[in-house]
Amino acid sequence: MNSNREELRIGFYVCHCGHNIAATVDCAEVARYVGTLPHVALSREYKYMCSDPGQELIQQDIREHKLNRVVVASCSPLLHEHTFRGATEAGGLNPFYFHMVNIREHNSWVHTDRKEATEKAKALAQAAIERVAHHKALEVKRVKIHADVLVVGGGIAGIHAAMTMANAGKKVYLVEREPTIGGHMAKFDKTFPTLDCAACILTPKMSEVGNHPNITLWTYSEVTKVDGYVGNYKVTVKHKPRYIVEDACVGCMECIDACVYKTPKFEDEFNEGLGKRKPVFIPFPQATPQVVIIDPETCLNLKTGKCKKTCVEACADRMAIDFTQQETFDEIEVGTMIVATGFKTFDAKRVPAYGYGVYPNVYTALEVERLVNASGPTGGEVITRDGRHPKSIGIIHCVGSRDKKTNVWCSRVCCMYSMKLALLLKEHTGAEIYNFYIDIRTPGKGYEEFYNKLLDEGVHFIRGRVGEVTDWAMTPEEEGKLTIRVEDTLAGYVRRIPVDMVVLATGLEPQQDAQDVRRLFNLSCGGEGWFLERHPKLAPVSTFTDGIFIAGGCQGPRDIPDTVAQAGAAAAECLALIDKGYVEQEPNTAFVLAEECSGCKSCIPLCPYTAIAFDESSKVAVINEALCKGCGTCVASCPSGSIVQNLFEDDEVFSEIKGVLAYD
Amino acid sequence: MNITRTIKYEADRVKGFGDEVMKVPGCEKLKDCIQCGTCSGVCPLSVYMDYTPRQVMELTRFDFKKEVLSSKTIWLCASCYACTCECPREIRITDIMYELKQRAIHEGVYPRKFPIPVLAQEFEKMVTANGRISEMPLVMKLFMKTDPLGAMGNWQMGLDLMKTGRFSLASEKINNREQLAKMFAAAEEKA
Amino acid sequence: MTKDWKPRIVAFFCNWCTYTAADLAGVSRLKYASNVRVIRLMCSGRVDPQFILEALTHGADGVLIGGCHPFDCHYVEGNYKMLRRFQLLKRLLADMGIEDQRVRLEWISAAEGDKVKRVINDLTQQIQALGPLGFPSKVADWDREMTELEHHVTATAAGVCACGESEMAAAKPEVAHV
Amino acid sequence: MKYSYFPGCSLKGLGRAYEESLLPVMKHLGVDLQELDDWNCCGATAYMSVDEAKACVLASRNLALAERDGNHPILAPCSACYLVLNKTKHYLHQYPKMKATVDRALNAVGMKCEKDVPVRHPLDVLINDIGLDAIKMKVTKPLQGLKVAPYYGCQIVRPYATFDDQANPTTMDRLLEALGATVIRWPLKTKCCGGSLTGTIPEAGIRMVYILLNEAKKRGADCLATVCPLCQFNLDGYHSAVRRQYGDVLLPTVYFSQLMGLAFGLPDRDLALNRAAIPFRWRPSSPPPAPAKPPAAKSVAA
Repeated sequence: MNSNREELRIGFYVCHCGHNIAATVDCAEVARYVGTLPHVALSREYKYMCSDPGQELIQQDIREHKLNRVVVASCSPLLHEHTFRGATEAGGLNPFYFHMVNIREHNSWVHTDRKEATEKAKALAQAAIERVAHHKALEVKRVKIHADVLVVGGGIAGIHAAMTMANAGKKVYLVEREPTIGGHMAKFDKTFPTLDCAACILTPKMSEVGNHPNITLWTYSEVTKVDGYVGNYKVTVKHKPRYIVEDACVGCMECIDACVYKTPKFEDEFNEGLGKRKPVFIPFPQATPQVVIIDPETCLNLKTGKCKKTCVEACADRMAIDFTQQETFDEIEVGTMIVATGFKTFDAKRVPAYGYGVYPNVYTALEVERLVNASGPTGGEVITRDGRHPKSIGIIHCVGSRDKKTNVWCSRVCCMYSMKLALLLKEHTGAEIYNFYIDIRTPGKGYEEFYNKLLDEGVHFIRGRVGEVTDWAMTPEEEGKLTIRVEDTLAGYVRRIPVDMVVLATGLEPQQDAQDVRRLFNLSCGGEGWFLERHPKLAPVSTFTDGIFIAGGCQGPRDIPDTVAQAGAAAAECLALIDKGYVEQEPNTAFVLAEECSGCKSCIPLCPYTAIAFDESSKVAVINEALCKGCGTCVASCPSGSIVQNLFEDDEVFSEIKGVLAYD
Repeated sequence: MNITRTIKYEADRVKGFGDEVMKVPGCEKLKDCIQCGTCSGVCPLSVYMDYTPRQVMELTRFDFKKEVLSSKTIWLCASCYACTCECPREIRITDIMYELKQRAIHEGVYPRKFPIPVLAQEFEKMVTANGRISEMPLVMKLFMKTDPLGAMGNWQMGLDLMKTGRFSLASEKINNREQLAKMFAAAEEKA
Repeated sequence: MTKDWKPRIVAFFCNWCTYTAADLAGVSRLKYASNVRVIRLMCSGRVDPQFILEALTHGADGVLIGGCHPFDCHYVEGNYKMLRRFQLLKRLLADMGIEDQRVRLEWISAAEGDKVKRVINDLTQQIQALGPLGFPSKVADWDREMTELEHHVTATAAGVCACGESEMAAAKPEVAHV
Repeated sequence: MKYSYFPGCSLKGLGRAYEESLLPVMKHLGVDLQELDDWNCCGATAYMSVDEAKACVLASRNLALAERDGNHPILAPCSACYLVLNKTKHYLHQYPKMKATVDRALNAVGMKCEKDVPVRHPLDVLINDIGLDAIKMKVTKPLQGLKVAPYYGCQIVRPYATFDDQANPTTMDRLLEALGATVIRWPLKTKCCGGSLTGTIPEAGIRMVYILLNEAKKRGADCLATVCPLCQFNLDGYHSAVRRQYGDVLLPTVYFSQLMGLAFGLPDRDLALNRAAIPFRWRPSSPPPAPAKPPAAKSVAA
């Protein structure tokens, strides 16, 4: 701290960022002005400060010009503060003698008037010059990282991330709220554009997860509480009662056969309600874990207490059925987490013009996935709800996408899955297939080729967003059919096309409880509810909470290849942290000036991390640095001004305020 | 064989026309059109239109003033608002049609003896003068101006109306016509 | 008020939500008024009422505080603590004769770049309409009044009427008789 | 509750049966309707086509009159009036320039339009203010066995109404069920009747009338119930034109208010049933009423 007493020698650098800043801000003028301010030993402009030569310049100047403070005016500190602190340190100074001014995101990119932007840049620079004078040398604190990882969500993203890390030798907890992992992908019949059987590529991975020695798989479970911080999270997981002792059940399914309901009677969620199941069931044959579940809403014994319990008889001495099961909780410690909670599909009833829920032969795409699936409710036979074999089928794209009344975004996967379903339906039925689209989007490897193949196969494409689906017939050929009214925009005519079956390509939406999940993990959300990445380009799987990463459909609509790539990236981010072993923490913690503290205790209840304690012997407040996360709330509310926050000391902020206002 | 040139040169556009329309209250969102055709798909009258509503949107946006203002489409619009309600871009297509109708009347480019603009104008005249509409006299006037013989074809309806006590040639008027006239005059000042 | 007067506004943005939103506004190339100077803090909970007063006394015409939405605070509830403090501060400001609209607290999440633009433009417009706060000159006025008051009190007590200041005494007899 | 009743030109002319049946029914329910003094034409769609600003001035005079006469909600039974008055309110709210023009016009005659008078449709008032329970209590002759296709037409649900669903309105369905009628479900209940096209471009207009009548009939309706004088006129008055083009599709079209009157046991003469070209007769426990005879000129029932 001795340099405080030395004469201040501040080095100032204004970055052009190519044209990004220089086009709007007169950098030469800013450098000139700052050069006239007191204590500024040197003021320069440079094309790219973040480049190697730019950083080298800082280091060289520190050495040659004996600088003891550095200010760079360039982009957002969230982007390059780290870079320039590094350069400052490499030049031989404590990195916290550096301060950064944001004249790109907050200035050149948001203003057009060159004069105004230049004036603003000068004011911001002056504030930094005044602020940096008060900076102190600080030490970076290192925090150890717990090597275990939590993955939330057992869809393809969670499965892939968990496997990647488990294979690298890390202990992984995989928490899934449904009775089985597999997510949406487990419901698909084939995948585009290769037409791999979805089950064939997914289920081996599922059972690997189930058997992996490094993975603790908790299905039918939910995260209810998250405490701690990067490297040291404490997580509470709730296990919902499935009324089956998981370890005892061998998946023989004899209980299902023995159930007092002789035939399946209840809506089968896995098959989108197209099939039936019993109160005791397994979602689908390859479910992982291979364990049945009892649905308390429909089980006679759980509902009424009056049942012959033939299932228990059938289970016999395995004794896997336990009607007394209650919720249980586990508390685990992990260092990092991946949130991969997925998406939900759009509720087609919200577009009443398409008749979903009114006309039985209107289907959602996910329903059709089950309908064409060999293990689906009809064994793969495409037969409509009213028992017909369709001769003509209309597939309507963009249902609940690109529509200001529902969702404005493009759901990205619907064009491709619609074409996949078109092909599968054609194979299964030989029907005439019409795709109604606004734009066909095929931005992926082999996707456009897939579109070409569809055209070759004679699948029809009509460019036009469907006006309505109706059962009202205008002509004899429309009698008894569903008629699609649409403008064929390429021909310029309105057409009425009668079909036997309508498939709605519903879009993707954030999960219903995305907001709750977001709060649980302290993530940010865009306005539409997708989880927000730290940077759309450069930190696409990171979040604003260190040590928590996101992957897959919870972040926005994406297809399987992208989801898997992202899951791999998130796993790599976790592994990088774990293998480094520690994280460096911003030294922005607060401390109490014992000699000034009056012992009023008003700060103590304010701290959300209970980092402040009252020392009875000295009658002053004491802050536990390890628990403090540097929000500064206690500092702002201390009546005697005896709490100080590193990096945000009162003097530093006051001088910044004066600085921005000193310049006219 | 009679052929016509269909290519459009830049000189065929009346530059600024689209922008002007998009400045009118209710018509701003035309910019956002993605040409999906929902408007045409739901329009009950698109059956008879020379340009579909979607095409009218595009032609307007690109300044093809002559084509739009002389189209039948704008006059076939029955203001049922189905397009406005269904448009995924929240474009108020019905309002844009109104604006185009106003411009067509203003410039006198609608088809001759075409009954709808005549009706609109006669309607406006009658309301401006009387404050109210007298339905039968309005209809009579319309037929006289557009299709004197057609009126004869509707003798059956006329008879029905007489028999059910709905045929009245009396002129409906508000009392304070002077007030209304003052209001219109004030509205036109500086407007 | 000069014709080309432009308001000066100091903003305190929390690092996690509002500062990031302002970055997003930049990345999205949204355009807004250049009158706001942003100071980054880790949390809106760090905003000491003194910061606001300090800004106003040093020539700011308005102050904007941006924090995460309720329940979204990176530090659990720093924003809520700021809100409580803010309510108290507003009463104080009202007593000082500072218009309500000059100091504003807004919740802006990291995704709401457009809200940054909207709020800044809106606040700038509002303050432009209000005119300069002129706090430094207000303080000078108060100081002068106080000095004069003191002077008169002393003078009256001494039974002497300071000549040359009779003008003032005449203008403000109620002061003279305190 | 008191309402400013805004009949509009049609209810005094071709659609007078609507007024003639609505007023006694509302009176029977104890609703206080006071006709807006010296109201003027709402402007309707035709005026909008000529001059939008003046159309707004025209409509706003009515809003100002209602404001002056006690600021009671306006009851606008005609769909076009309902739409235009509401649309004008939206525009005045949304477009300051339009508001300035209107204010200038109102100022010139010492009137104001500031209080945001609600503009309501009788269906809205019946369902939300009076309530189906109160209506059911008044039913003395339930319309048992009468199959009605509720026809809302376009402009009351689109685009400004908030009292019912745009795509699938149900207020009239519920009302008719409360009267004891059987409601026909059909997909055309909000489709356009052709509006003024029946007169101006018969080819287009008549087709739309035919589609509606034909579909309702195919689905077994005894009659169509409407809420709009123009819809009623189109569906009832153009039978002979429909017959010429498409063949006979005889189906009476009545106002919902007439059905209410029947169910309430009000005398026929109060319900203006004789104002329709296609006569509608309904006697409880009689076989479903069919139009007595084709509406040939000779046989129109008075």
